[in-house]
Amino acid sequence: MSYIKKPAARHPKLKVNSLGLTVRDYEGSMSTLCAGCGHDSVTAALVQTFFELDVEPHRLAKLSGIGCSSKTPAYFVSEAHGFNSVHGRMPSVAAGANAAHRDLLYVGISGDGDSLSIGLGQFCHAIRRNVNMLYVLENNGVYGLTKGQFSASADIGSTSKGGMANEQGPIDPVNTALSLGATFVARSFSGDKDQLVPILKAGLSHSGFAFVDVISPCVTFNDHQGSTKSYAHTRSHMHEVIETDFVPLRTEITTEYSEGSVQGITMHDGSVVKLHKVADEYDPTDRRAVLDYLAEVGSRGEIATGLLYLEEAGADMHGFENTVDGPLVEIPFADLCPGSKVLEEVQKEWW
Amino acid sequence: MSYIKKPAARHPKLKVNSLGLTVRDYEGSMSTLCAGCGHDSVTAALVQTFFELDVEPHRLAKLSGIGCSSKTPAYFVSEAHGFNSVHGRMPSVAAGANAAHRDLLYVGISGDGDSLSIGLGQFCHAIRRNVNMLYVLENNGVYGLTKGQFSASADIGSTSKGGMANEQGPIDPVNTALSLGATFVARSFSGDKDQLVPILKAGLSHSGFAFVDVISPCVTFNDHQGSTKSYAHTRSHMHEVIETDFVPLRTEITTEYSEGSVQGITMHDGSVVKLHKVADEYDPTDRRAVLDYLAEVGSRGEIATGLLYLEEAGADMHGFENTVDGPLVEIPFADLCPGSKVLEEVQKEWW
Amino acid sequence: MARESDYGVNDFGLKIATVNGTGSASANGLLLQALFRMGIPVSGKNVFPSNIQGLPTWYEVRVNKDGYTARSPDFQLGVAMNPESYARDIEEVVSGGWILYDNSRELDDEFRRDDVTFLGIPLADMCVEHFQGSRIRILMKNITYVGALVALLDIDMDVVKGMLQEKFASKQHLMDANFNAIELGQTYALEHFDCPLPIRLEAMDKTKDCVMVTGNAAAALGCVYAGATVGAWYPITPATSVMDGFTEYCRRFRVDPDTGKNNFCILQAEDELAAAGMVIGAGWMGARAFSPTAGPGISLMSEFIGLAYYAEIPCVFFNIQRTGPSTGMPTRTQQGDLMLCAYASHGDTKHIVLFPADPKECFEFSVQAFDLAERFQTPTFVVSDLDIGMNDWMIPRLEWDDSFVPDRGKILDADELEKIETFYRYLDLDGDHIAARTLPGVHSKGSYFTRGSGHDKYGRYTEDSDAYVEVMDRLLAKVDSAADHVPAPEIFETDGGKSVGIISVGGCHWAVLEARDALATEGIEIDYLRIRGFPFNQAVEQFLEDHSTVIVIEQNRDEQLKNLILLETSCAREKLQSVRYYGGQPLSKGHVIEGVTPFLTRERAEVLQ
Amino acid sequence: MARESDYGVNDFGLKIATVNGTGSASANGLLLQALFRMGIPVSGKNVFPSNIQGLPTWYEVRVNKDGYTARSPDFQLGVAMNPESYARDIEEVVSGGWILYDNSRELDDEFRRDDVTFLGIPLADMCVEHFQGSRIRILMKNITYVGALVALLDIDMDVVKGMLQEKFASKQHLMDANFNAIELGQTYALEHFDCPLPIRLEAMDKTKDCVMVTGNAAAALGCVYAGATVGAWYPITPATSVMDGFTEYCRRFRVDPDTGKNNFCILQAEDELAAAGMVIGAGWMGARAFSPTAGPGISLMSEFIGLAYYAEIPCVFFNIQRTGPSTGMPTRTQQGDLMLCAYASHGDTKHIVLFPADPKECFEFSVQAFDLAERFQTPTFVVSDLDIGMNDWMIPRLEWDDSFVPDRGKILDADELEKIETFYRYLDLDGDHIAARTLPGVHSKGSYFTRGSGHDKYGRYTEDSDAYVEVMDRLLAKVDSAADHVPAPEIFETDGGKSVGIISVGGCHWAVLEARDALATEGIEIDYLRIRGFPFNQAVEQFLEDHSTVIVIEQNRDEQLKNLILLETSCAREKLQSVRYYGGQPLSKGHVIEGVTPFLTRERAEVLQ
Ligand SMILES: Cc1ncc(C[n+]2csc(CCOP(=O)(O)OP(=O)(O)O)c2C)c(N)n1
Ligand SMILES: Cc1ncc(C[n+]2csc(CCOP(=O)(O)OP(=O)(O)O)c2C)c(N)n1
Ligand code: SF4
Ligand code: SF4
Ligand SMILES: [Mg+2]
Ligand SMILES: [Mg+2]
Repeated sequence: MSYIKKPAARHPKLKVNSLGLTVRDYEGSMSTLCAGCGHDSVTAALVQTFFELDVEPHRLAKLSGIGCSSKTPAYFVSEAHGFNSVHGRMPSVAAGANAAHRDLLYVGISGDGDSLSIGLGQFCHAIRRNVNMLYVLENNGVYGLTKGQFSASADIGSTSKGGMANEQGPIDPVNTALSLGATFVARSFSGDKDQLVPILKAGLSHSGFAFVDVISPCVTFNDHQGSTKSYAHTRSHMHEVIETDFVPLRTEITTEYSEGSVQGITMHDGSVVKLHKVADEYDPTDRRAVLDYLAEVGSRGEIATGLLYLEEAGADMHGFENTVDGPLVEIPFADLCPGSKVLEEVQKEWW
Repeated sequence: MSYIKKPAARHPKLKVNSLGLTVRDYEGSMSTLCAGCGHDSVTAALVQTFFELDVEPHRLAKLSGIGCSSKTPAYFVSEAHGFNSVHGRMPSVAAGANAAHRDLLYVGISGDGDSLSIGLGQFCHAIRRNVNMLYVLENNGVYGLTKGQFSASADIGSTSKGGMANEQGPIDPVNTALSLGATFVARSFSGDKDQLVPILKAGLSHSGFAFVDVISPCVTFNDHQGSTKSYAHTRSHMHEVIETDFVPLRTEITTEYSEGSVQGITMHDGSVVKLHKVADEYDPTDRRAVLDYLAEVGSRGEIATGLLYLEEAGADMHGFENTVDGPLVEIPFADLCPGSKVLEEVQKEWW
Repeated sequence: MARESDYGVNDFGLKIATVNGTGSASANGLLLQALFRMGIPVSGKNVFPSNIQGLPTWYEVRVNKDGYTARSPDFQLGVAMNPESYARDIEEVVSGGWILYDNSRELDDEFRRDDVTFLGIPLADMCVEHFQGSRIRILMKNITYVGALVALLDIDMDVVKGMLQEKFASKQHLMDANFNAIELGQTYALEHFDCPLPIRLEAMDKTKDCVMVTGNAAAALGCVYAGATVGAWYPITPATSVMDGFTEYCRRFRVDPDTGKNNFCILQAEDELAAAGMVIGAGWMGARAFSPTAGPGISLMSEFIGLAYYAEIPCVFFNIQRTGPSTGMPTRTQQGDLMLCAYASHGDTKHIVLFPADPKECFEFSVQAFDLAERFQTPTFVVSDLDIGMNDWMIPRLEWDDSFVPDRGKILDADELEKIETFYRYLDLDGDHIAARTLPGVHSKGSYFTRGSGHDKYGRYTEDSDAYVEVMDRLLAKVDSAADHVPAPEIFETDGGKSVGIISVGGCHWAVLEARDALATEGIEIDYLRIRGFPFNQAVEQFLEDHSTVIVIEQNRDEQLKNLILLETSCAREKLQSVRYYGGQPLSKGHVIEGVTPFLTRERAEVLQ
Repeated sequence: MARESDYGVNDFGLKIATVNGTGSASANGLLLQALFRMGIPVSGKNVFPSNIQGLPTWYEVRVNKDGYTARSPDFQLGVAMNPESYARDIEEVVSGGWILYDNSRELDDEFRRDDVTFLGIPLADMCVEHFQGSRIRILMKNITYVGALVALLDIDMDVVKGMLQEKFASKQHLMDANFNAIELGQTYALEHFDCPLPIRLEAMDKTKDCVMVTGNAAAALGCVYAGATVGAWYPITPATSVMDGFTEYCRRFRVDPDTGKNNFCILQAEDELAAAGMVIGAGWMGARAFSPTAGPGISLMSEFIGLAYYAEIPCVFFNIQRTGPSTGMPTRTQQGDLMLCAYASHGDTKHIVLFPADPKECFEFSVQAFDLAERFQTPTFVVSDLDIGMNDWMIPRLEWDDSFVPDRGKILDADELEKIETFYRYLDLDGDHIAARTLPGVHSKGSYFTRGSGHDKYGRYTEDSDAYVEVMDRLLAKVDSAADHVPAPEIFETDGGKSVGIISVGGCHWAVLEARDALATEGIEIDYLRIRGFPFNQAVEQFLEDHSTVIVIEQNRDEQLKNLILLETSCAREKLQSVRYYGGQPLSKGHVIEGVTPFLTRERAEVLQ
């Protein structure tokens, strides 16, 4: 904490968090996205999330691939470390970074082209590895940056700006993540900050791969009539399966959880996620039931949103690898290099 | 048919098929796999399939990636066209080949490393594209050719030869294929030719991506106690969900399908697949129900086998692309090149 | 501050600064088209950011009565529509020039210059007054500045109106708005300024045998004419429009009239690896297949390219180069992938590469690339760049010989196979290093096993040294033998043999030509060879031999063309001098002259003989 | 038929032909170890197929009292255990040599030769008689032929028994069986043949300061000693054993004694692209991270390598080369990726490359690679090959200086950051072309944005020409400046300056050394330089200058090392001659002598001065 730059003089009325930082300190450089782009709203939600969770800016590592969505890490928390890598391959960079330094907070931002086309393999394997990070997929059904081609998440029948309808079935990242055993799966909408922020907070607290699919309309190439990832379509077809409250560790927990419609899940770091369920029988910890429920909602043409599935117990990548508790980068060289004595010993085995 | 090489003089007692070929004509060069390798049994099942379905050898295109499994195309139907491509990327080669020449029969052979690690993205996208081919994944839970590392299909708790247990959850190709909308999904066992052959036949008749996951034990690196892809484990945990009969087009169909336990599905080419169901309520055309049933069987530690899901109606890649009915490679150049007149016309638009 | 410079009637540069995503592209296109229709040689370069909307973007128009189309950084007129970039835009106009700007908001003093004339028009205010709705106001602001240019540059108003009529034939209200805006601008300019300016236009007849098109559109059309049926791709700037063009032309010319079905198959792959695999699969089947991409795509395709080389599968890759390395500057041009394309993939490999210099060659080389790929059964690259591919170029009208027969190379058909005893895939029977291939499905005698692993000349798997080496040696000889078949270099020689020569490649051509002419007027005559294909044709070797100093001009940091010459010819290193520009803009005359001058002063005596 | 050749006590070659997967590897290892323990210089080359079981496989043992360890294709003794490959195995023995075979089944007449002595032993029959169970019979057959060799070659039986005792200390029944088998073979040979043969062994003391190890094991240990904590990989022959070794050594030396947890993290990636991404992510965080792979992996990593180059992220890649292109011959050796590693990725790039010649250098260069990668903040390659990596090599004992401090390069720590005003990632403050970096999580002042897209020296995104060029120019200078820091070439010069020199690289070294000695005994003295790093050290330039003919010897078809020299030094092309062998076997003296002779005859007079 001692290494946070002193905040510049601010408007005295701006709220400060426990680090003495204002929400401004969590902003990044000016967005260069189109006015109205859904991605900018996700950025705003992230800014609020980090501010409210008292995240130390320089302890945050923000990564992305390539695309309009992948540009957004530049637009929040300037004093975090950012890495805009190559198209579709951010998950591996994040896994390697996390392997080296497990104590930072990792947030990965990706797009549907980035994660479901070129990056599908890496996306799936990051899930399998349960890399401890918040992974936000800004899903607009198109390749924004290359000017509007359908992506693999485009729904059947969704039309392009030119009027052509997509015929191939979509790869639904939520369904895919659940099928592959993801431990935290949520879907939200860039236009619904109230829903999104608590989900992002919960995701950041999750110890493992926290996947958040955010429908984030592309106003330039996929916000017309006929598009199923437009603001209008998403607003009118959104079905909130579950409402999320996030109670950070430091807040005293006073609420009692009533049976039935509210479920409280304690995160690894002691925070609590409270899930208000729309349907009593919905159990966000029963993978198969969730898949079935989503399929049902989906078959009605509706888009289920909320923190859909959560499993806090599983091992993350470091659990599988049995890595030491602290960051590998902080181990002194003396503890890494076995030295000359050992070298002599080893060589005795070399005949 | 006129272009089939005359069969060499054969033992007079060998059965011939309608092309006058014997089963020997469907064999390939000598296997170089380990004695007892499951993959060789799959090869044998393929040989029988092609023989019994009267496949013209030179109208068969057999493709693979790299691995022990991927070597097998050399071991069946020497007079088919073979393509041993690069590791994990066979699906794209098959898609391109099929795009160019839709009239051949395509069979792709892959391994779990080939399809679920390096090739996961291509595998998933071939499913999404519904490339018309029979896709056989010879699944042994390890990388055979590189000497026994765990693959992404290794089950939790399965031990390596050295005794280390795998901790990461497997990518189950059947579940993955179903989740992604595959139109034909089966699982079988290399040790059960009776089950496998009708499934392969049905897959070859299917118009679309016919996915067959074959548990195919690696006797050298993954057939010990503790391994969940061994002969012994598979034999004792196999649960045949559905029994498949394949009735080729030319066979007169006389059987009546009784209600309930037998379901007959007519394939695109007029052949019929008869499915004898173990549980009456199992519906191999209801994707969600199949997923649930498999999850249940799986939760008991059993391996569901059979032709698990079949959907004959959907468009294949050429349907999506609205390609002409015949092979593109046979279109005469004159029909492809618009000629000088058109060039003049086009250029009028160029200002 | 920019320096003063020559200009005159039908000879000047103008740069329009706007914000991207505001519709300025179509206004600028209208302007360029009008000039072209007036018969005046013109070229347009789009300088755009790697985003979709809201950032500064520029359009550079060069009018040159002599037909020079290379980029020129001398702008006599600046149209400064974007306050964000005023500082730079105003500074870039040459001394004595003019700056057209929107004075709805007053210009800050800091931007004022004494040596240029500011022409303020209250464009925003006028549009607010005359049009309804913010979208249409934004669009019409662009048309209004074009209207002002009509007056300032003396553009033929009939031509402009004719174009608007064509364009909006079916949309009366848009046509009205456009007419209105054009006239608003024109009227304002006529009333407030001394029109036309000394830089102005006069109709000519220099464009009547020409067309105006981008390299990518021409390349796409070339693929259609070559008979390509399978295209596989993954979107990437600046290659995307190749496939956009192919799609468009195929929809027009390749749909079976009877069935409404496509005589082509375009696969949007999940990434470049898959696109390469698809093209290889299709090539194996005998289709002409291609994939357009840029540098990152070639990197990703590297493994597959090696497979195609070793298994001898015809396939065509377009590399529309952008500024590297890594993501680099995706909307800037460069020639940074020359070495990569020549030797892509691990192990010993070498590939055929064609280098078009303009859209005309993009069209022609596309066709030729498929012939070469099939004849030599090997991956073939067409290496273009963002400038050629995405900018509008004036080129001589394209021609097509209807008697053209594609060179499919050695393919055995069913009858030929019926006759032979046994077919061996990699056996060279006639000593030209090329073995016949067969296509799947044709005849069982033609079956063989394609693999990227070791194989002997019979096509059998091998781990034997000699058998392996024999095939590898043939492959080297095979690709080298393509040197006589790739497009021969274009050579510009002065009368007497000169001791200094220039070698260049691709889009550098136009700046080199212009610089060479300029030097010639100063009495400095230089020979010039433009490379159009790799492996290098014998004529390249000859040119190198004939000159004691050869200056290699290219657009990359690492002297990649010079390096290829060092590696692939017998030229002595001392002869070779290097001129490089790699800042991401198209090359201009100035770069060339500045670059070659140091070598000329040394050689000058000799040069002038 | 093989030609006759010199041989003698402690100086001969022997080749054992078996079937893979039958346990012969451990029998052969036993043999080699025994020789080594007798103090006799020895080397072993495994020639194995790209499959797991059932195909012919060979083990070549060379015994050489003078310590030459290069492969030699002269085999005085053949141990022919595989009837499948009899034809070739029997033919390969030199005239006058011996062939040990299993005469349980009679030898076909077609295999008979008059000029060699056949030593038949009924191995299979003996094993059936003496052992129970088919698996143990197969295994013991191998031990039995070793027993016969004990007698035939006069191997010290105590040494052999000692080894068996060590190996089977805890498995009495296996020890018994092995003793039994050894003695069976020995007894049979003693009874039936004139033992020992003229090729035989005599104990020496030439191995006591040596160890026997593979290059991959040594490289793995080097990574441990360098302090690497993150290894990411995807299995591929012949690189797999690097990670196997790293895993093993880490489990032994890097598990926290208190917690039982790992001071390392080894990620088996889903493919090579992911492995590269992981290494880059870890490097960004400040870990020493590496990935071992082979040619196909480098092709797949190309895009990521360009990112690491441009964003300046330290990372280490091991390329254990195998025979390319494409899948090629994965179990054969080659030096086919030299150019690829030097310039991998699209756009202008150049990388640091180290070339070890044996396991000793694999160890040392591993350590150095991490230092160079961190100092120059750039991808660094250790380019080894299958021969070095997977075969057993006799090398001087490795040493470690406990005062070693890793060179982490310029990394600003929290205190330094606290003191400075503003940190700019790509600003070179002291003119050495290297900008300081910071590590994430250390201090908020150290935060910056890493990207593969255009950036200026401050680390800001840019599309500006000059800002882009400035960074690119520094990068070029930076990597070039590594020339003085990569391992300097090893130079062998004769007394007087000679006009002919040889340049070679990597595992070619041993054959070149041997050939050079052989030529010297004929009075032909040649200077020799072995390249160990790229960019080339000034000493390379000097050597080229000092010799009028330089013969470049390498193991690839396309003269890749010679090409690198052409590109990266000022050497005149005429000086450079090329000797290439690329059949997939390690280079031998014969290749070198045969290759250089044509150039020597021309130069001979001069050479001999
Ligand atoms: C290897 C590679 N291929 C292609 C591209 C071009 N490209 C840049 S962004 C993009 C798609 C982005 O789509 P998505 O991830 O959905 O992001 P969006 O712009 O829609 O937010 C593509 C294809 C690239 N940068 N790199
Ligand atoms: C690009 C690349 N990386 C790695 C390899 C090495 N490799 C060959 S086969 C294989 C794994 C094969 O596993 P699987 O597909 O399961 O086949 P199996 O041998 O088990 O049948 C690997 C990693 C390769 N050939 N190419
Ligand atoms: S193109 Fe679409 S995704 Fe990209 S910035 Fe614009 S609105 Fe957003
Ligand atoms: S290693 Fe395993 S997969 Fe490979 S051939 Fe042997 S048994 Fe089969
Ligand atoms: Mg998108
Ligand atoms: Mg496997």
